[in-house]
This record gives sequence, C-alpha cells and structure tokens, in this order.
Amino acid sequence: MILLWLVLVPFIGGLLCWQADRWGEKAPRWIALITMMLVLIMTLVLWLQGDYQLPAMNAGADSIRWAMEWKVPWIPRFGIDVHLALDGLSLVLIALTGFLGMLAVLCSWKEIDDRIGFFHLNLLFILGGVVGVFLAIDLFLFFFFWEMMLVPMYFLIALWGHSGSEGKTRIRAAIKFFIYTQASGLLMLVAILALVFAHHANTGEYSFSYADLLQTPLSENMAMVLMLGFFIAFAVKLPVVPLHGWLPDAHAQAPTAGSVDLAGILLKTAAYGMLRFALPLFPEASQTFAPIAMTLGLVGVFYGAVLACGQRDIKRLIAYTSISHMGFVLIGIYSGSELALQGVVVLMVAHAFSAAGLFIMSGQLFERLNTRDLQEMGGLWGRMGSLPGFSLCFVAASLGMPGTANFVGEFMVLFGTFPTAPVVVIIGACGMVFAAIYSLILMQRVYFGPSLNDQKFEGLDGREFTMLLGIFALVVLFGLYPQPLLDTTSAVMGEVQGLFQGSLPAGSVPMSSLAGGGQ
Amino acid sequence: MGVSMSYLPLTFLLPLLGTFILALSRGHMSERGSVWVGVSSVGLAALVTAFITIQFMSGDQSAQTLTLWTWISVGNFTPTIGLALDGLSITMLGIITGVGFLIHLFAAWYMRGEEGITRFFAYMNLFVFSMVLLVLGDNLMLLFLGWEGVGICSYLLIGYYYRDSANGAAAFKAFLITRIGDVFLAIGLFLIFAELGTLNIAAILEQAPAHWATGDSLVRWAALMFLGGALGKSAQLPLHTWLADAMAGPTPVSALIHAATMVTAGVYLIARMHGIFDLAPDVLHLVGVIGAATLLMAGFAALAQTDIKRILAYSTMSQIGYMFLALGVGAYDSAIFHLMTHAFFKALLFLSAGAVIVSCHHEQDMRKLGGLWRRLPLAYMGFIVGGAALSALPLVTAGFYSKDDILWQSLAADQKGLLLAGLVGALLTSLYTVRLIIGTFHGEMKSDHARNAEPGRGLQHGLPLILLAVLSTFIGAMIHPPLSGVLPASPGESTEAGHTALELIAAGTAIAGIALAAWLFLRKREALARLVSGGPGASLWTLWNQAWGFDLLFDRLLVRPFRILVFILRRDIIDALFGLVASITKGLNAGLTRTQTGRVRTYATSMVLGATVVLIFLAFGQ
Amino acid sequence: MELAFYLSGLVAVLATLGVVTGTNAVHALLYLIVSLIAVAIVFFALGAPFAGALEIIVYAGAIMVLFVFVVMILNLGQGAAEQERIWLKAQTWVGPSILAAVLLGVLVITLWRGNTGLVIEGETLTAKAVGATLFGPWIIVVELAAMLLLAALVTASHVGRLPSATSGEHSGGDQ
Amino acid sequence: MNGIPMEHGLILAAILFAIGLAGLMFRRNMVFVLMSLEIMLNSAGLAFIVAGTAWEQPEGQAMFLLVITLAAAEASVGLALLIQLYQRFRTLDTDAVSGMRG
Amino acid sequence: MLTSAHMMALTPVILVCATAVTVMLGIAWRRQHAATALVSILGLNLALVSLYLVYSAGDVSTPLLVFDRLSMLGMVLVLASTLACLTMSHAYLEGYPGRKEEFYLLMLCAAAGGMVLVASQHLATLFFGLELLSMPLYGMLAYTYRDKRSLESGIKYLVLSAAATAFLLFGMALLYSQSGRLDIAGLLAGLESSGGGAWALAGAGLMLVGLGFKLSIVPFHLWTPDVYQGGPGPAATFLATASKAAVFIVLLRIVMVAPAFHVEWLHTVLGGLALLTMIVGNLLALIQTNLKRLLGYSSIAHFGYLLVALVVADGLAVETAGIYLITYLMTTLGAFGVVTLLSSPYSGEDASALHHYRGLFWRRPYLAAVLTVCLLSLAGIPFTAGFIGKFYIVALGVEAGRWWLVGGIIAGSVIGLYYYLRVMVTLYLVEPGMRGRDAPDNWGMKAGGVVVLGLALLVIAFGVYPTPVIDWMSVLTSPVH
Repeated sequence: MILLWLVLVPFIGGLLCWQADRWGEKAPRWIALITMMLVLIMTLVLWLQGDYQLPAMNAGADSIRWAMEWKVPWIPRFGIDVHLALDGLSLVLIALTGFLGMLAVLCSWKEIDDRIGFFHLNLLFILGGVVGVFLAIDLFLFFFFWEMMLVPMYFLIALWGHSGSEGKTRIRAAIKFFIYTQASGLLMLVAILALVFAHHANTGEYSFSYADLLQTPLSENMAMVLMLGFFIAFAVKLPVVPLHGWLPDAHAQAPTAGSVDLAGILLKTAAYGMLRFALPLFPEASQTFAPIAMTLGLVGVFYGAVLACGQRDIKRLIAYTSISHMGFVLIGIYSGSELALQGVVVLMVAHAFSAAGLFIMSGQLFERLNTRDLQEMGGLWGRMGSLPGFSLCFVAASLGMPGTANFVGEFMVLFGTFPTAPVVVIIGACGMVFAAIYSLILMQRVYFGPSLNDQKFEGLDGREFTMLLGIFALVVLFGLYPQPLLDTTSAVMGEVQGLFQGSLPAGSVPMSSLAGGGQ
Repeated sequence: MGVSMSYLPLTFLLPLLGTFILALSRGHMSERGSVWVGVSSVGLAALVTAFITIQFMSGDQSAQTLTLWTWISVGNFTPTIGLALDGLSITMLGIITGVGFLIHLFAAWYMRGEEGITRFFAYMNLFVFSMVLLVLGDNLMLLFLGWEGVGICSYLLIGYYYRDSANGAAAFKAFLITRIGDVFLAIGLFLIFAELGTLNIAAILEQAPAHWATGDSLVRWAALMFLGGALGKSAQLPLHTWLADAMAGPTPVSALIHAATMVTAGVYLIARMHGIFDLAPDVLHLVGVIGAATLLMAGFAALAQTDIKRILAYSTMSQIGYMFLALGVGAYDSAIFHLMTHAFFKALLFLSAGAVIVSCHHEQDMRKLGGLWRRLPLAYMGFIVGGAALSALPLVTAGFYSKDDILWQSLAADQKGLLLAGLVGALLTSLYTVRLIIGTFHGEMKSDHARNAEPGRGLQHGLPLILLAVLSTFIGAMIHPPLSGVLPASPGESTEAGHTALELIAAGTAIAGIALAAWLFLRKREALARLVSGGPGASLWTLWNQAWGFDLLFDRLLVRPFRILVFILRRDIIDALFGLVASITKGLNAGLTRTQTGRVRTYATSMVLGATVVLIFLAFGQ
Repeated sequence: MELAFYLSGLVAVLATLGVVTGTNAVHALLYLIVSLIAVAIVFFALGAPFAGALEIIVYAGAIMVLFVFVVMILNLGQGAAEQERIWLKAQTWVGPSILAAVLLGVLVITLWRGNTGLVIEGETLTAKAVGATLFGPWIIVVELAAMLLLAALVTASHVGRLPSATSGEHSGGDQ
Repeated sequence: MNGIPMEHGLILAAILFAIGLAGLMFRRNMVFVLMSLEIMLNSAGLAFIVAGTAWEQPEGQAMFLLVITLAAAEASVGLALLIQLYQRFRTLDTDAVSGMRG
Repeated sequence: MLTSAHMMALTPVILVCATAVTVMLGIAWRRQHAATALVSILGLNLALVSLYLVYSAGDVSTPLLVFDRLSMLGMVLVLASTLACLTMSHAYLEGYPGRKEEFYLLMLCAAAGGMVLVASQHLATLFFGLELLSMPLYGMLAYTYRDKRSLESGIKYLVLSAAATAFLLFGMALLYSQSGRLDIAGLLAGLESSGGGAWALAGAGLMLVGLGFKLSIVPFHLWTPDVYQGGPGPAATFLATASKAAVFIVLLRIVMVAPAFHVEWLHTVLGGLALLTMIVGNLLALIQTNLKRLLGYSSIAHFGYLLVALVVADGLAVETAGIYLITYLMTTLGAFGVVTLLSSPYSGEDASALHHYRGLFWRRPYLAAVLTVCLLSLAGIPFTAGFIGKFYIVALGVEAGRWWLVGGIIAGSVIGLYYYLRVMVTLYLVEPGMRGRDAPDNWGMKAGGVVVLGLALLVIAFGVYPTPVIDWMSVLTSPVH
C-alpha cells in the first residue's frame, strides 16, 4: 500500500499546491517541499526497513522477486493490473526523485514568481509520473506513467521557460520535447502490444504483466523488432545520439527546476526502462544488438562532447554534456557485465547530482546576470561569493574527477565493459579528454578571463548554499563510499546480468581482439 | 600494524581539513587566518610525516598497509581506500610534506596582499592532500584519485590569476595534456584489472610475473599505457608542452607542483609499477630514450628563454628526463634519489625566482632584470646554490651525487647512447644555469622594476630559502631514501668498473660547462647577441625559444581540426536533419491547405475525383 | 416499348445536357422539365407507370414549379444570363466534364462487364403493389418521411424568410 | 426483341448522373447547382426503377418514392437557402460564398 | 404488420419523434425557450430510459430495423450526444435575438434520424435515416443565417451532402440491381451466392463515397472545416458527434455482417483511405489558427483512425470501434462545448480564433481546464479517455498486423500533438497586465457549464479507470445474444 502512496502523494500534493495558490505565495512552495520530503522520507524508511540484497536468482522469469509488491486488477479485459513493485533499483531511483524533487522546489523558490500554484502542480505531477514509472511493472501501467509525465513537463517548459537564443522559443522547445518523446513512446506502445498479442497467441490470455511477458517465446526477427521498439523509446529519452535533438532545446529553455528534473530524473527513466524492460524482455535480441548500442553510446559520448564545446548558451552546453554522459550509461547497460551495470546505477545517480548542480548553478548565474550567453560572462570568479567554488565542484564532478560519484560510475562502467568490448572502452576512455575540454570551457568562459565590468554580485544565500553543499556532499559521499547504493541494487543488477549473459553464446572472446592488435 | 600507521591518515587528512576550513569560510576569513590555516595544516602533516618516518626507519622498514574502508565492492572489483607505506612512499611523503611545508611558508610571504589568498591556500592544501594520496594509495584506483586530484589542483593554481585569459589558457592546456596521459593510465588500469583481476599494487606486482611471460604483448600494452600516463604528468616528450606555460601560476605553485612534486609523479608511477615494466624491457628502454630525448630537447629550449621561470620550467623537464633515463636503465632508486635532490634544489631555485619576481614587482623577463645580486643577496644565494646543484657542481652539491649516479647507472647498464645524452645534457644544464644567473643578477639593471627592487624580509621569506639551500648541498645528498627492499636492484650495484672515470668526466663536464658559460655570457655577450640577431643563429634561437615548435605542431594537428569540427557541428547537424522532417510536414500542410479553397465547386470536384479513383480501384484493381 | 425507352432516354440525356449548359435559368428549367418528362416516359416504358406519373406530378410539376417560382422572385434579368456566359468559359467546364466523363466511363464499363443478364420485360407493376409495400413493411419509412418533410418545412420556413420578415424579427414575436 | 437489358437502363441513369455531376462541378450559379442535384437524384431514382422493374419488385418504385420525397425536401430547403443567399450576398454565385478557407 | 414487440422496440424512436412534435406544437402555441429546452431534454431522457427497457427486452427485428446490441450502443451514443448538444444549445441560444425554438425541433428530428440510422438493416431505412439526420442539419447550420458564415456553411453542407446522397443512392441502386434485395442481410447473402459482382462492387464504392462524405474521409473531407467553422456551435457539435457516430455505426454494421464485403480489394481501398485520412487530416490542422476548423480537421483525422476498425473488421474491431467512438464523443463534445459556451450568436462569429483563447486559463480556469483535458484526450495522452481509445486502435492494428496503418496512426498522432499542444499552451499564456482569477461569470450555474465539466471528468475517469466502459462495451459489441 505504501507503494501506492508513493505514487499518489505527489499527485495529491500537486493538487493541493494548485489550490493553495490562493493562500499566498509561500503556501504552494511549502506544500510542494513537504510533499517531496514525504516521498523521500518514505523511501528512506523503506530503504532502512527492507532487505534489498536478495540473493541473485538463477535466470528465468519465475525467479523475479520484489522487495514489495502491490497489485489490484485494473482492466481485466486485457489482464491489465495496477501492479506496483519495488526492488533495489527502483528504490534508489525513487529516492533520487524525492531528493531532486526537493531541490527542484527549492531552486525555483525565487526564480518562479507567477502562477506559483500551477507551477508546482506541474512539477509534482512530473515527479509523480516518474515515481510511477519506477514502480510500475505492468507494461500498460508503465507506459501510462511514461507518457503521463510528459504533459506537465511540457507545461513547465512552455510556460515558465526562458525564450532561447536564435529564435528558439520555449514553446517550440516544449513541443519538440513532447513530439520526440511521444512519437517514440507510441513505438513502444506498439511493441508492448505486439508482445502482448504474441503472448496471447501463445497462451490464449491477455496479460501485460512483466512476469508473464518475460516468458513469451518470440521468433528472432520479431524479438529484434520489438526490442527496437522499446529501445527507440528509451533511446530518445536517454538520449542516444541521432535522437537527441529535443534535449538541448528543452534543457536550455526550461526553467531551472525543469532542467534539474529533466537531467536528473527524466533521463534516468530511460536507463531504467532499458534495464528493466528492454534487456530482460529481449535478452537475445539485446545481446545481438549490443555492439550497435555500444557504438551509439560512443557516438553519443563524442558527439555530445564536441557539440558542448561549440555552445554559447550555458544551459545548452550542460545539456550536451548530458548527452555525452548518457553515452557511457548506454555503453554500460549493453556491456552486460555486473560491474558495468552497477556502474550504470552509480553513474545515473552521480549524473543526476552533478547535472542538477550545474543547472542550479546556471540558474543562479541567470538570476544574477540575466543572461545565459557565455560570451557575456567572464572573470566572474571573485565576484559571486561561493558560487564559483561550487561551480568548480560540479564541473569537476562532471568531468569525472575521482572522488566524485561520477568517477566511480564512469570507471565501473569502463572496467566492467573492458573484458567484453575493449575497443569500445579504449575509445570511450578518450571521452575523458573531451569531458575535460567541455567542462573546463565552462569554467574558463564563465569565471576566467577579463571581466566586462567590476560589478559585484550577490553571493549565495543560505538556501542556495545549503542546497549546493548538500548535493556536493552527496556527490562526494557516493564518490568515496558508493557501497550502500551498490548493495541495494546488486541483486537487481545481478538478475539483469543473469538474463543478459544467459543468452550469451558460450566462449565469448574477451581480450583476444586487443591481444591480436598488440602483436 | 605499527603505531605509525594509525597516524598515517593524518598526513592527508590535515591538509584536507585545511581545505575544508578555507573553502567553507565563504570568504569571511582574514588573510592572516587563511595563512595560518593553510600553512599550519601542511606543517602539521610534515610533523606527522617526520614522526612516522622516524618510526618507520627505526622499524624493519617493511611495507605496511592500512585499509580504511572498501571503496567499491562488486564481484572481484574491490578497490579499497587503503594506504601502503614503504620506503618509496615514505620518501615521496617526506618530499611532499617537507618541501611542501617550506613552500607553503614561503607562499605566505609571496602571496601577501593578493586577492583570494584563502582560495590559494585551499588549493594548495588540496594539492598536498591529493599528492599524499597518490603516493600512499595501495591500489591503482586510489592512486588514480590522487593523480587526477593533483591535476585539477595544478589546473586551478595555474589559472589562479584568472583575469588574464592567457593564464586560463595555460591552465586549460596543462590539464588537458595531462588528461591525455591520464586516459592512457586509465586504459592501463582497465587492462590490468581485466587480466589480473585486481588493482592492488602489491598484488599486481606479485601476480604479474606469474601471469605474463616477459615481453608478452599485453603486458607491453599495459606498460605502454602506464608510460603514457607518466609522460603526461611528468611533462615528457611528446606531452611536455604544458609545463612551460604552467609557469603562469604563482611561483610557489611552480615550485611545489611543477618542480618538486606533481611532475615527478610519473617517475613515481613507473618506479611503483616496476614489476610491469620489468616484464616489458623494450618499453622500459623506451622510457629511457624518451627521458634522454626530453632532457636534450628541454636543455636546448632552456637556452633560448628569457623568462626566468620558463628557463626553470625547461630545466625541470630536462631533469625529469634524467629521472626517466634512470628508470629506463632500470636504476629505479637513482631516479628516486634524483627526484628527491631535484625537489630540493629546484624548489630552491623557484622560490628564489619568486623572491626576485616579487621584489621586482612581478617582472620576470631576464632582459629587464640584471645586477640584482647586491640588492637581493638572499635570492642570489639561493640561485647560486640551487644553480650549482642543478649544474651538478662536483662534491659540494646534492645534484652532483644524484646526477652522477644516473650517469653511472646508464654506463653500468651499457646504454652508451643514453649516457652520451646525459653528458650533453649536463653541459647544457650548466650553460643555461649560468646564463640565468648572470642575466638576472649581474650586468646592469635594465628596468625600473629592477632598480626599485625591494628585498624580502621575514622568517617566511628567509627560512625556506635557507633550509632548501642547505638541503641542496651535499647535506641533502646524505639523505638516502630507504628504497632497497622496495625497488629492484640497480644495474650499477653489481659492478664498480669505470665509476671513478665517469665521475671525473661528469664533474669535468659540469665545470667546463660553467666555465664556458661564464666566458660566453660575461665576455662574449655582444658576439652572442649578434649571432642570434640574424641568419641561421636567429632561426635556431627561435626554434629553441619555441621549444622545437611542438606547440605549433599540436596546434595544427589537433587544436585547429578540433576547433573546425566544433565550428561545423555547433548547430547540431543531426538535429537539423530532423528539422527537415518538420519542414516537409510544413510544406505538405501548405500544399494541402491550398485545397481548402472555400468553394463548393472545388469540394464537389474533389469528391468526384475521389469517387472516380475508388471506382477505378474497385473496377480494375483486382 | 424499347423504342420508347431509347428515344425518350436520348431526349432525357439531351435535355439534361441543355440544363447544365444553359445560361438562362428559366430556359434551363424548361429543359429540365423536358428531361423529367422524358424520364417519366422511360418509366412508362419500363413498366412503372405509377412512378412515371409521380415523376410528372411531383417532379416536373411541384418541384420545378418551386424552382420557377424562386427564379421569378429573384428576377435575375438579362445581366444574369450574360454573367452565366462569362462563367461558362472552356477552362471552367472542360476539366470537370472530363472528370465526369471518366467517372461515367468507369461506370459504364463496370455496368457492361458485370452484366447480370436480367432483362426488363416491361411487366407493369401497379401502384397497389407499391402501396402495399410502402404501407406494409415500410410503414416506418413513411413515418420518417413525414418527419423529414417536417424538418424540411421548418428549415425552409426559418431560413427562407424574406427581409421584411427578418426586420420584423427584431421587434420580437412573429407567427 | 423482348425487353430492355437492365444495363441499358442503368447506363442511361449513369449518363444522367454524370451530367448532373458535371453540372455540379462547373456551374457557379446556385440555381443551376440545385438543378444539377435534382438531376443526380432523379438519375438515382431512375436506377432504382430500372432495378425494381428488372427484378419485378415493387421495392424499386417504393425507393423511388422516397427519393422523390427527398428531392422535394432538398429542393425546398435549397431554395430557401438560395433566397437567403441572395439576400445576404446579392448574388447567386457559389464561388462568392467562400469566406472560410484554408 | 407491426407487432406490439415491434412497437415496444420502437419506443425510443417514437419518443424522440413525439418530443419533436410536442416542441412543434409548443412553438405553435407559445414560444418559450426554457420550456422548449426542458421538454426536449425530458423527451431525450425518457428515450434513454426506454432504451434500457428495450435493451432488457432483448433483440427485436422488424423488416427494416433491428434492435440489437449494436443499435442500442448507437442509440445511446446518439441520444447522449444530442442531450449534450441540446444543453449547450440552451446556453448558446439564450442570447440569440431571433427565434430559438426551432433549433430544438430540428435537433430532435436529426436525433430520430440518427437512431433510425443506427438500427437500420435495410437500405431504405439506411437511406432515410441518413437523410433525416442530414436534412435538419441544413437548417441547424444555417440557423443563425444573418451571420454570413453560418449561411455559407449551410449552403455548402446542403449542396455537398445532397451530392453525396446522390452517390449513395446510385450505389444502392447498383447493389439492388445486382442482388434484387434491399435488406442488408439478404442483399449480402444474395451477393455471396452470386459471387460478388462488378455492379455490387461499384455500388459499394459509390456508397462508400456517400457515407465517407458524412464521416469526412479524405478525399471527401473538404467541406468539414468550413462547415464546422461557420455553423453555430451546437450544430457543429452535433455534426461532429451524433451525426458521425450514427453513420459510423451503420458502416460498422454493414462491414460486420457482410461476409461478401470481405473482398480484399475493398479492404485495401478502405485501408488506403484510412491512412490518407489520418495523415491528411492531421497535416491540414498543423498551423490552423481557428479552433473550430482545427477541431474539424482533428475529427477528420480521428475518423481516419476509426476506419482502421472497419479495415480490420475482425477480432477486437467492433469493441475497438465502440470504445473509440465513446472516447471521441466525450472528448469532442467537451471541446466543442467549451467553444460553444464561449461563443454567442449575437456577438457575431463564434469565438473560435485562437487568440480568443489566449490566457483563458487565467480568466476562466475551469473552462480552460476542460478544454485542456479534451485536447489531451484528442491527442491520446494517458489519464484521458483518448488514450484508451488510441490504445485500442493501436492494439487492433497490431493484432491484425496492419503495420502500415499502425505507422499511419503513429505518424498522425505525432503531427496531431503539434497542434493540440499549440492550442493547449495558448490557453495558459499570460498577456501583459492580465492576472487574477475566474472572471465573475456564473457559468458554473448554467447547465452547459455543468455538462462540459462533467464531460471532462468523464474523460478523465474513463482514462483512469476504463474497466466499466470496457466491460459494457464488450457486452454490447459481442455477437447477438
């Protein structure tokens, strides 16, 4: 039942916020904050109470075990249930959602000054949708939430966004975001339905249940096509490079809270989807597809990095770095080793923090400078209190500085992938250099160099300082002691890996290609 | 575990604490407070180090480890936050905290009155923290943590004077080029882990010989990757170009990071991973060759510089080249020994240069200085002692002992080519050192900055210079790093044939170089000036001044293509392709909208058209 | 009988052509009446005298009179015919005519190909039979026809009011 | 010769239908448009009669009756609209009634 | 000929007709707007209730009409839509200076036509139901004829609809010629025994033209936006909902009971039209700035999706069509309802230009929220009924393996998103100097407001918990009991 509440609380809170608008400006903010805190606390309580280190099961669908489950029939006609379940992976991501939700509320405390109630309604609805995505294991329900979170996000960008440079309006960005994700989502719907009908043809029963569908035997081609349906949906959201077009616009034009949510959580739903659905449902097809996916990941790493270097808009820059980072996530997911998969989890969490930090930072810069154009910045170092210091910290995190969680994640992915795909890892490691380039360009352009004037700006107030310090503390904490995270998700990842590797042709060739190259 | 081990974490926690205090002060701390925190944290760390060293030396000197916690544990991937103490790391630790403390102290004088001194000490402390972790880490992950940490601190400190974009660019370049090296190191890590299943250094050194035969291609790759990492960090060919630019930072930074400690991390790494390199002799040889090449290249480049710090920077490259040379011939302990003495005298030289620079109102162009020896006696002393050690003046300087050792080891390893390079390098060293001292301290004062030079005062100024000067003499050479059990035996240990002769030759080279230089720069100044003002001499000067044109090469080869790529892609071409879809849709819309004429006739016609098509399909379709 | 059919068919076609190509509304209406009567003769020829009679009475009689009436009310005058001539330029009618011809062609080919072989004997179907059908099983349709006519009536009375009536509307009540 | 082949009757109806269609498509005067519509409806009625007599069933004529009813209703409403059209636009040109487009 | 069972089954239709007559008599006696509306609503409600009785009495079949589950479904849809339209008409016509009452009369007649149409199993009733449905619509569309646009839409619809009827009739005649039967079942049986036939195929094609026109299927769609835009709000709403639903149901019946129509080519043609319709409809709406036109285009597109059910005509098809129709009706009624409530015939043209709606949310939050929900539903976003509908359609396409159509649905939906979102965001944009809450407008008191709000709630409720409707639908669309 608590799972249901996890989903419902943000929605209820959102409606309350909307209505609370009439009681003054502060009311919606506080309600939203408390709501997200509630979610976070519930998650943490679950974390402390539950045991997520279930022994990894031998591959096979019947072995799926959830730490917690809640199920009521919804549309019996098609065997659709409201079926929520929690395991380590979803727990971690929900906790992340709660935390970043609080951040999003906090960072819009001053930025948003009109239509506050409605703003928080949208914000909380997004978060509710995301929690739903992380909990739903009925494919219909999953899709339901998957699509559901788009609308409020759309509003967030379209109504409270900033008009971008070069004639890119926020509405255009919002529509682009929506169309990309919705179009790909429909592909997923088709894939889900095809899977369901395949199951129906097989057993004579309709079911959207994850556990049932895991066992659906599919022809090789069919599995590949359906896998692609899922993959494309997730690839758009992740985003994987040829399908990334919405992201820079959306990020750049969204309000800070939107960017934080977008980068911090929404992108993670894609990785979650791949881990939860695309891989386990179609292990063989995924296995076959893995080289392509990893190549796409690599392309993303470099394409994002190169484009980040060419941006003038600070938020666009950060957006492209997200693309680059998500390339590593993709590589990790399709490497199929437990180490890499665990690395993906850490990387997701880490990226959520670092990107959130960077976006909050750029939001604060915007509040002070009223511009996001890098060319209008420069020489700000000594003039902004501790903001530059924090920027530095998050830049360091984003370039994968050891000691930050990003490093742990990235390196675990690379370590884990190396035995299966050394070439990919070697090329991917070069991405570290590019990461350095774009990260430092950010520092360089904003804080270094001659300043345009000597105006002093307000330093960080207590709220901002606490917020940034909190994020950075977490970045460092998980950078130096990610074990709690890893323990929580190890069972899940072990299972994913089991399913994935179970389909691996025997006698894979780990190092031979590199060794061969060395002769 | 000895008592000392439990104190070991203090060596890096204290500087870290300093960083925290300074960083969280949010700029409210007074200059005095910042200095106190910044200096004392390293000072205390140095004390702890001294205590540990005494304990260690009085014990059996065996390696000890301390695992604080398991960093990550997934399957067999279990890097720890674990420290290992042995002769090598304690040597490095001593250098870092000891020399580091002196430099911090000097910096308190050097940086007085600067904006953001809190920031400066925060970075410096963070640097010490990272560097200590680098040398203490018992596994490669932790080493990598320190490795990257020092990199970012170096970046920050080079770019400390952030208002000048050139400084920023220099910092950027430094970070980027070392990062390229880091990528190699990282790949080395992946390779090692994939093959050996561990990242623990001791375990690696233990398992490697069993896992690989000597010369196995994979171990060669691993060694190469480590070498790549070392090259970047230690500014060796071809990843050396950043170091000269790195002089943009405050001079204490150059002393600490770009002379004494960080740049020698590559040497440390190779020495640390000797087990891997021993399995790949050709890579080890490559190390020596690169070292030799670098020392020559940098020697010539140093000859043609006018900025005193750049001369020192190239001299640093050159001296690290010696260390690599030593590593290349398998004389690991000689390399470390030279690393240590170099830390002393190069720190001395840099600090003295710093004294000159501050005294002369941040003028560091040799052509605008001169005749300062009377005004700045302490700095002059520092330059004389440091310079002597650098040019390895026989017997009295520490540099003589260490460099001589390297030359001897290369002879003993029968590497004649490397030996020759070393000797030529020695000659060059003497030449540029004397040129530097004469240019700065003798002749007439060439600018108002020099004429108005104010000598530094105070303990903070004097103590580090004097202490380092003492350590740069033969006294410093009497410190023998306890490396015997850690590193394999040097080739020179088994034989003594020809040692004396070589010592004589080396001493002769150094003295001859000094004499030649004195003659050239004191007597033949005009002739030299004429030589470089035109003809082939000028081209050679330019070539050396540009350090053989590597910067230009990289610019053409890498930077420009990258810039062009960025420029081409900046509008996101792939996204634009998707925009095409939108345009097509819009076009279709425009076309279709034109059918909505609003006229009944048109509508009726379309109906009839539709009906006709449907009928044709139905009538003739099947 | 066949002769009547083909002849009156031909007349119907020609007269109809006259309708759609005519420029004078009244003339066109007269052509239409001719056409309708010709069709009525076709009905007689086919053996549906009841339908033929209705055709003449209702179609050619009532409906066409309505048309004439309206045309008279509007009193379009000579300019209208001129206007029609201008509108009826070749470029206006060629396209649609070709289209209609194509459609016709397709229809004719289909009709020809799908020949069922049924032949109309000309056996007379009396009004009685029709009435029995209509007021037997089809009674509902007849009722519906009443509704339809009611709707048409209401519509016509509402929409077709003349300006005088419209202006009267402003003062409120009518009826 | 006994009787008329059914397709002949239908072809006659088709010809009339097509002529009506053509008129509908190229006439601009609303009166003619309405007349064209009447022609089309009439041709459909003719087709019913043809089919009904061919099958010797009264239903064809019953359908014709319905068609004729419809034609009458259609004509009355159409003419009412025509009058109103003339009132509002002072023309019978259907092309003029194209305020809404795009 | 008519037994009491027949009479019983006919009660709903009779009730509606009787209401119409009562209204007519009322008009003749004394014009009273509110009373007329009340009587009409009462009559329709009675008809709805009687419908339940008829349903529980079981299937009844007269020679021309059949009262089975499908017709029950159709009648419910028609009656409910008519009710909604009527309620909105009251709000809409309240300020109309001319004669208001005829509108109700016409709408009731049309509703009766729709009911007959959905129950027809004979070409005569099909044809006449359709005409009874269309004929009053001419009047309704041109009702506010002093507005040139209203008149224009009336004329356009009359001319084109009559032409479509001619096609339909000619098609029927051809079918009749081929088979000699007019009742649909017999006709199809006859065709089957004769093995199809070119005439029948051509006839079917021509009928398709006629019915396709009413459903505004491309390329017979051109009239739709003009007529929707020009017609008075309630008339356009009726046209978009009740009229289309009834026509679709009858098509559904034909296709469902027609084994002879399982001619592959007919399905291919139908499929092609469906594809064309969904794409073209959406494309046309892309940059439309008039909300009513936009809804018109959107309804074109939606019937493109719905056609998939006819193309597949198997498995889940009927259920899908039913579900989709319901979602479409709810949503369209809501959307048009808001437009209608914001319009008034005596302030000239209906408020349908998009700029009227700029910042609506900050003036009339509830109406804007309703419109938002409806637009989301039209776009097929989860939490709304539209999503369930789209889910069904896609499921159907996937089940039947009609990948082209599925692709078309996806492409169409994506294009559709663009304009729905564009409209939606307009509602929330702030104009400078515009703040504050709901305008002091007691719209909530009016029945129209309640209806649209209720519709929006229904849309959401159905989107969140569709089970009851799905169950109901699977009963209604299951083969005859």
